[in-house]
Amino acid sequence: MSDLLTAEAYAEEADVRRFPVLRAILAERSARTGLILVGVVVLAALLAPVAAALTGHGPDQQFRSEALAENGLPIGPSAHFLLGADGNGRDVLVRTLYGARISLLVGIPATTLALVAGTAVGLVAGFFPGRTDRLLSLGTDVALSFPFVVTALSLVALNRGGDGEPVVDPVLLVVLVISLFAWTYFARLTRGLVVVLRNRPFVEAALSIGVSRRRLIVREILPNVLPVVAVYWAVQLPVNILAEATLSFLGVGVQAPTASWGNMIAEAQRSSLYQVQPWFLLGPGIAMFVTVLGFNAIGSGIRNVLDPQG
Amino acid sequence: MKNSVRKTTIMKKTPRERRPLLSLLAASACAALLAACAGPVPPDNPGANGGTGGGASDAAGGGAPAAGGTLRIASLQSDLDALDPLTGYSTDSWEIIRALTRQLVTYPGSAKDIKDDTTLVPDLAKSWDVSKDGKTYTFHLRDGIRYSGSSTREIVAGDFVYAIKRFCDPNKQVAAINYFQLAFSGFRDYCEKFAKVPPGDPAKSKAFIDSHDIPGVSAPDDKTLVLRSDTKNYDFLSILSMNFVSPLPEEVAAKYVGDSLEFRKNYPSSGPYQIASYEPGRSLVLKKVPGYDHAGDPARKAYVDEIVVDFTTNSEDAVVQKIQSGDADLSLYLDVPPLSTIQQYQASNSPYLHSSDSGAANFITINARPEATSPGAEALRKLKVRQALAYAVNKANLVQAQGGKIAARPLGQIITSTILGHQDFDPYPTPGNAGDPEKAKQLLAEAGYPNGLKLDAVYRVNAQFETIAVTLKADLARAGIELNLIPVPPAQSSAYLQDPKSRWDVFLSASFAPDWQGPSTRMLLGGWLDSDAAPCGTGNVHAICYDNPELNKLAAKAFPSDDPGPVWAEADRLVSADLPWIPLFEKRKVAITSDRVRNWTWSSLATQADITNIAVGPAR
Amino acid sequence: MALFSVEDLRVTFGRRGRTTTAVRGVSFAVEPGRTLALVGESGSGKSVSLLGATGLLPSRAEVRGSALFRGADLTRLSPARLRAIRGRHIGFVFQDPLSNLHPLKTIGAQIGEAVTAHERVGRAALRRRVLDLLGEVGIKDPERRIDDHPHQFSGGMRQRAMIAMAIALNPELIIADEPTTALDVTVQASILRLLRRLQEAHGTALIFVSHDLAVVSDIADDVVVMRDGEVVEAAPAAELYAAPRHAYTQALLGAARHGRALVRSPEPPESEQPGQQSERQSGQRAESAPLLRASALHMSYRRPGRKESFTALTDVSFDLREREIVGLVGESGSGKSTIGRIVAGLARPTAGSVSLRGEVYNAPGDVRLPKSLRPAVQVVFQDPYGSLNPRRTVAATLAEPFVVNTDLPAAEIRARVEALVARVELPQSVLHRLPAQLSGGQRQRVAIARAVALEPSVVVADEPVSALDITTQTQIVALIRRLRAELGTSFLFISHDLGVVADLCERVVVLNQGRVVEQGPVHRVFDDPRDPYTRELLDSIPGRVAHV
Amino acid sequence: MRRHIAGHAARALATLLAVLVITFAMTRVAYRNPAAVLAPRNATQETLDGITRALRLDEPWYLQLWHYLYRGPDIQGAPMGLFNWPPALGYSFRQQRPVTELILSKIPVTLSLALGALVIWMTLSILFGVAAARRPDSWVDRILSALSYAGLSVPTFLTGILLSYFLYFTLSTYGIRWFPSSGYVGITENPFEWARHLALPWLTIAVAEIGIFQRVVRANMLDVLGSDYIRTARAKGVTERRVHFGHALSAALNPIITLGGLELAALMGGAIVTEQIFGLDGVGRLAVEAAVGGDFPVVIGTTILAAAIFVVSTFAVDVVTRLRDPAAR
Repeated sequence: MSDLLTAEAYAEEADVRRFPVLRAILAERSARTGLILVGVVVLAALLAPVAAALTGHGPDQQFRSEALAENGLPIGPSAHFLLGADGNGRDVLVRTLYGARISLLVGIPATTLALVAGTAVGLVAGFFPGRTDRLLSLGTDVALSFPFVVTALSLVALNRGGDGEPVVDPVLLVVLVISLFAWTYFARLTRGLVVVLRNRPFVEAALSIGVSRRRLIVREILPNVLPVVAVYWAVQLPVNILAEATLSFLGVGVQAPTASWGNMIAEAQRSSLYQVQPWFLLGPGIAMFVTVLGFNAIGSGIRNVLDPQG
Repeated sequence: MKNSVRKTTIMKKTPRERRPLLSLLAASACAALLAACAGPVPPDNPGANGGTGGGASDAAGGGAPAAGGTLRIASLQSDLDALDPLTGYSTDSWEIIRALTRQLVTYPGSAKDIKDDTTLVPDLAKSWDVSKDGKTYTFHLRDGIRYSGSSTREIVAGDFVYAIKRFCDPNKQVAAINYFQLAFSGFRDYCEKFAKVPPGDPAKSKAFIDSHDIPGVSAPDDKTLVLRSDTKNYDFLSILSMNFVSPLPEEVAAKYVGDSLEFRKNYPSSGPYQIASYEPGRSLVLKKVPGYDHAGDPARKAYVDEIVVDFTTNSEDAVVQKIQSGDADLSLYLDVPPLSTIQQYQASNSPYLHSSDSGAANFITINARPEATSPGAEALRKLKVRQALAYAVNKANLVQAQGGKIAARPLGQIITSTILGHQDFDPYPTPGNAGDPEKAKQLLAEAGYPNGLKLDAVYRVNAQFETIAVTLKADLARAGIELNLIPVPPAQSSAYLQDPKSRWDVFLSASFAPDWQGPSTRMLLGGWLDSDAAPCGTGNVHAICYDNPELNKLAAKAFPSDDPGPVWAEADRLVSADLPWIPLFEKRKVAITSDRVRNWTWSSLATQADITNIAVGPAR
Repeated sequence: MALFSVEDLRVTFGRRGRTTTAVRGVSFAVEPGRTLALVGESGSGKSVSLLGATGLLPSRAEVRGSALFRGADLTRLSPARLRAIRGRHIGFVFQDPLSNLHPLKTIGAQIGEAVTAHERVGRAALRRRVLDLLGEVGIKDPERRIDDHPHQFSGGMRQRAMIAMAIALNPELIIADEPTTALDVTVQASILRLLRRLQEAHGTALIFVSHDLAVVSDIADDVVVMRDGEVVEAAPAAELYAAPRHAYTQALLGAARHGRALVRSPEPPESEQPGQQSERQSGQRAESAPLLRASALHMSYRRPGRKESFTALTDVSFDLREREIVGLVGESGSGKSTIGRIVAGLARPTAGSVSLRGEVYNAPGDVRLPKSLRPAVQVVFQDPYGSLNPRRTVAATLAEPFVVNTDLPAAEIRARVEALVARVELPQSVLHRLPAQLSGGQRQRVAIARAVALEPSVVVADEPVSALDITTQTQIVALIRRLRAELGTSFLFISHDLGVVADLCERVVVLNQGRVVEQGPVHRVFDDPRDPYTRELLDSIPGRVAHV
Repeated sequence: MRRHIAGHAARALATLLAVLVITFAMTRVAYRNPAAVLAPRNATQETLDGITRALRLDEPWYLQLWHYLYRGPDIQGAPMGLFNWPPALGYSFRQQRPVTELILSKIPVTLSLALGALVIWMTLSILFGVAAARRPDSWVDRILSALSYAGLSVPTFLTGILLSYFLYFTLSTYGIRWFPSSGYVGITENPFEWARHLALPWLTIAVAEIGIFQRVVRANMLDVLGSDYIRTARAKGVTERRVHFGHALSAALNPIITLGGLELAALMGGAIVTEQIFGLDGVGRLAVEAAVGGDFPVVIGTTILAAAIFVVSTFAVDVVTRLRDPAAR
């Protein structure tokens, strides 16, 4: 029964639904802010090679004579090195830009993979109560119970073939490790939604006109799950970007000399060089902050649009 | 963690000598002197050296430093890698073990330079006799020296016998065992039998020790220890200066498994300090033994009352922050202080920045074991490829990455500057030590690799070695050598290298520190590289596999010699050109301390601060 | 002087720069001890006016105009002074007592808080007062129920608890906002009686908000009719019911009367209309073999954590003949919907069976409805929003039956979908809309269109008009009637609204607590109820005695 | 309720068992040649073989698992399996200590860290969240929301580095020694020092968690504040403070408790970065050092511990939220 608050006061919310969601999202303040921030980051990632070409500084290229003082200390920001250099005479700006690529390259596929796997598991678990649900939910619980970092460390150790060489590319491994943990949240979310949707009248209506279960899941339930899951994708993405950085910070993520914000910050800290060249820490630190902030803002913006109370 | 693997020579050097020629003379003189002066050597007072060491020792001020106070050490690692004198084989564990154990003979420390600390002084042995053939040493122990901690009985000669018999307990294992296989008659035979005892059960080990003897090691009475070798060795006493030969009370030591926490907490100390409390991951507190017999210990002044090792500083940054803010006085496990810190100390001309030649070096080892069949390993069997590698490395860059002149100097040979037999030369020099990519490319082409070479390069993950790895990767790329970097956690690196199934062509994080200064050439040329002493892959943590009959012959000639210097110099020329590894740079030891530190003293054994001779005072 | 008078009240809602006006200049007044009824369909602004006047709207609502309570303008009072008036001088009773009670607090605590919000009272004294209040509003055994939580109360008891809260401090005015809408008719009648009794006992003024003119007819002294945020007519009750002036009021009244009047108008059984005649014939044909037969249906659930199982249906049997509309009536929990689900094949009975044209298609142990029967029995649900997939367009929803059950080419399906839309009297433009973009009535038309797409023999309509405004209800009922005539479909029409059933159905089945208490032709059952429960149901219909 | 608890407990046990088997299998594959990793440097082949035998690495995996569960490695003849009494998690060859003892010695640190941080972040989140929900879109809300984004977007390691640099190092160079840079003092030894040593770590964790929780509190509060029973409370004339803290918060608390329980469990399983940066000798540091150092009995032990804490806290959260909800009781 709609009481006055939903029926009348929120009449205008229904208007929102009449517009394409995208336009509503664009109109939302924090989503707009987030989109701008993320746009900047994506652009930076795309233009990293351009920056490298313009400055003539490759991401892993060392300029020991130009960028390091006699005693090996890196120079601060200058006309040629806009954010100064790191302890190996590499351009912090160029490396920060390339770091954006790693963050996106890890964060986006990892989250997407988690979304696909988690949604699939959640759909099946939610739709088939009983043994299937119990088994899949147990699997989700098991995955959730593993401590992330310790397991990640073990998995990195696991990633050695008989000859000690990595079986899969370390970046791919980080993607897999992160999605191995992130899928559980999607699975739980989807399962919860499906359990509710399964008993909604429109599902029964579809059943009564003879829709098959597969068609029901794909055509009736999935379209209702996807928008929520997509919002959660935006919420989970910054978490996963931070997870990559944390793994790299702990030395098990992206390997040197490839630049990742996490391992740049780790390097700045281990070498204490941030005390003489703060931009070595601030460059990747601020970049990461902006990226995560941007995605968080988008996530909550979308949420605001779809769920006005939240 | 650093391994400073050490090796052997006997003898002492007079403090002033630096040039190779002089040192050779001195060495031989000392050898003669030693045999002659079988009586007690008058203890050298390290405190008296204060003031001679440049800026660093200004901190000592005038006169004898005040006793008392607490010396606080910030450790980069969360625990000691070893505390059992038998298993401790890193410079950092040696630094702590020095405060807890005593040996037959030792070095008293030096205020000026690590390489000056070469004078052997009597420690628990008040004197010794050497037989005419130089093969038998009879030590006379001091009277009335007691253990502290879990035992307080007097130290007797049998405790040394027991300690040596533990050497090849399969549960413990002395990494430096190669030294002793040459040093004691019948030792190798004893060890072969001991290896058959199953590990994990202390009772079985004890039963074996109780029922077997080593012919070359005996204690005719409580005050006399007789050690006999099959051959004469000029560095026999130096070998005994290492903490491996420290007395242990069997009734205590046999109760505990290996270097376990229980053992560490019930440590029978023979040194000036005993363990007051020990919590891995938090702290280790050493307290001075009440009423310590200073007269009976010429080498350790033991000024401070308490030494606290803080295990809660997990990063280089945290360690130096603690020292700079005065919450700690010294560092442990910090191989090189961060560049920025060195620079800050230099800029303020701080008297608390200490640096010294150390004879330690970094190099690239090569996987030359027969099992290695990767294309890279095959290529490296060719001398021209190794030469290309030697030409391709930019040593100047590496030295800069270490912190410049104060921290390192380029190195092109096996023997470093503080070691007997050193004659400065570089078989593959490049302009400004900056490498010669063109020459490297040309050599590669001549060796059949005109399109360059790809090598699997293992490195240990820490700040220093990661810098070396990425710098080498960048520099070698110019010569067409592509390094595929494989990071390995420090704790697993030696296991990784020693596993025959592991894939690696080169190891970028190889390093050593001399086991003692001066006549310690045995470690490298007579040890790691001598296939008679250390067959392929054994005797060192780097899995070095090198076989050169000419070197073996020279080593065999040097060991019993009274003048081994020229022999070693010849061996160095021979081997350095053959590149069993690629030398990179010789490290200078750089230490920063708080402004409470007085009477700065280097220990040549620990290749860093001598905590048994440093004092503390009020902050300045 | 009026106790409470609202003058030219305007309420606008603003959110992120867009505003909607919900109330545009409303005025009304209530005298002490009198009852004012505020009537209008949902969205007419009646509740918003009252909440706006008493400062209970969310902060993004902007209220202009004045609301004088005993001379003080509530719209201008400070929050603290307003708070002192609410609860003490004005009591509130809201529509859905479950959502209006805090789920985690006991009933006693919530009633007690109405007192402690304004007075300092000792624990024991407070408990005493709460017990008295519970007794006054007719809660049996208050000692035992005082520490219960809302979920342990029935709907009627919850509403009584709400009323206890409202009268705790004996206020001069009670605002009752649709206080009976969510309740069954019998409960509704008892709550109305309670309100009237309390009002007389305490001399309280009452503002009663409702969408149903019939409900307020028993209670109101004055009536204000609202539509789209404006007052369309205000008059004393007797005057308004006798001679409604405004066309909208007439329509409302007509709709209300439409349902109820038919029950009472004695319809000569022999004067058959053409449609009924054919029904009758088919009915006669079906005497031997009805189209659909439910035999001895029994349904029980095992509830988690309880030992005894819950019995929803006991021995329910009825027939449905060709082209017949059978009403299934009863209060909530009587098992109506369970029967609907069993007939539609969405649930299995524990015992008994359902057969179509003599063929049993739903009995214990059947896993799924046989494919051949699926198009034959279709279902329309109560909630027109929930029964349509919110992410699919009308066209996609309506095409689904054809896609799933036929091999028709796409063009043919499109044509049929367009024909369907026309059949349920919707413009073709709805085809590309999403359910959210349709009105409630339109949505229900789409749901009905989907149900009849494959021209089924039987459609189960489960409360298809309960969620709709009274005018829309009438249209949908007409649509069902027309579809039956055009397609010859039989309907099982489930409703709690006896008026609608009387209006639409030929026969009726009355359910009480899972049992059939009475069944037969509508006029027979409603005019001459034989079961006491049926009588009670009929007596509870509001407005029967009074004006309607 | 009882049935529900029994079902939940069974599921928790099954989860733990699965975690154990997977972890065991994983470490068997991950730590190649564990004997070499655990052996002293330069150990001979005989020693390696001896360790291999002692660890039963030469047996099939199911026998290894059985031994792990039933006896553990026999050290001095004492069984140390999970199925013994008292249950034990095996023996760390690297540290030469029983794993259970190792873990138990670290738990007070991690517990202090996690619980202290929990109190701080919950208190602040609730205050901030209620303040923000009280007037949505006001300047208070906007500032708090900006702060929450900031907390959410800075990784803990960066927070830790910056806090340590500014609040420890910079302050101490001015002679202000409010915060120590690292270490842990037991609460029983000196409660003040305990809090002083944990202040920066607590803050580090709290910054990130407040970023999450402030928003959760706000969203749930807004949700509840829009509900009918809040309007009822206001209609009764209840004060706003009581409406917010008495009515709305109590109703909004369950999702917060649920999320809080999960976060706490995650922290208990190892606030790894924070422990690492501030040199706290807790379970997280133990686990990381074991994983990096190849000390697989400790890896298995800490993983099982983390899983157990997770399972138990999920269980506890479930019970608490059900007890709070009379309809579910």
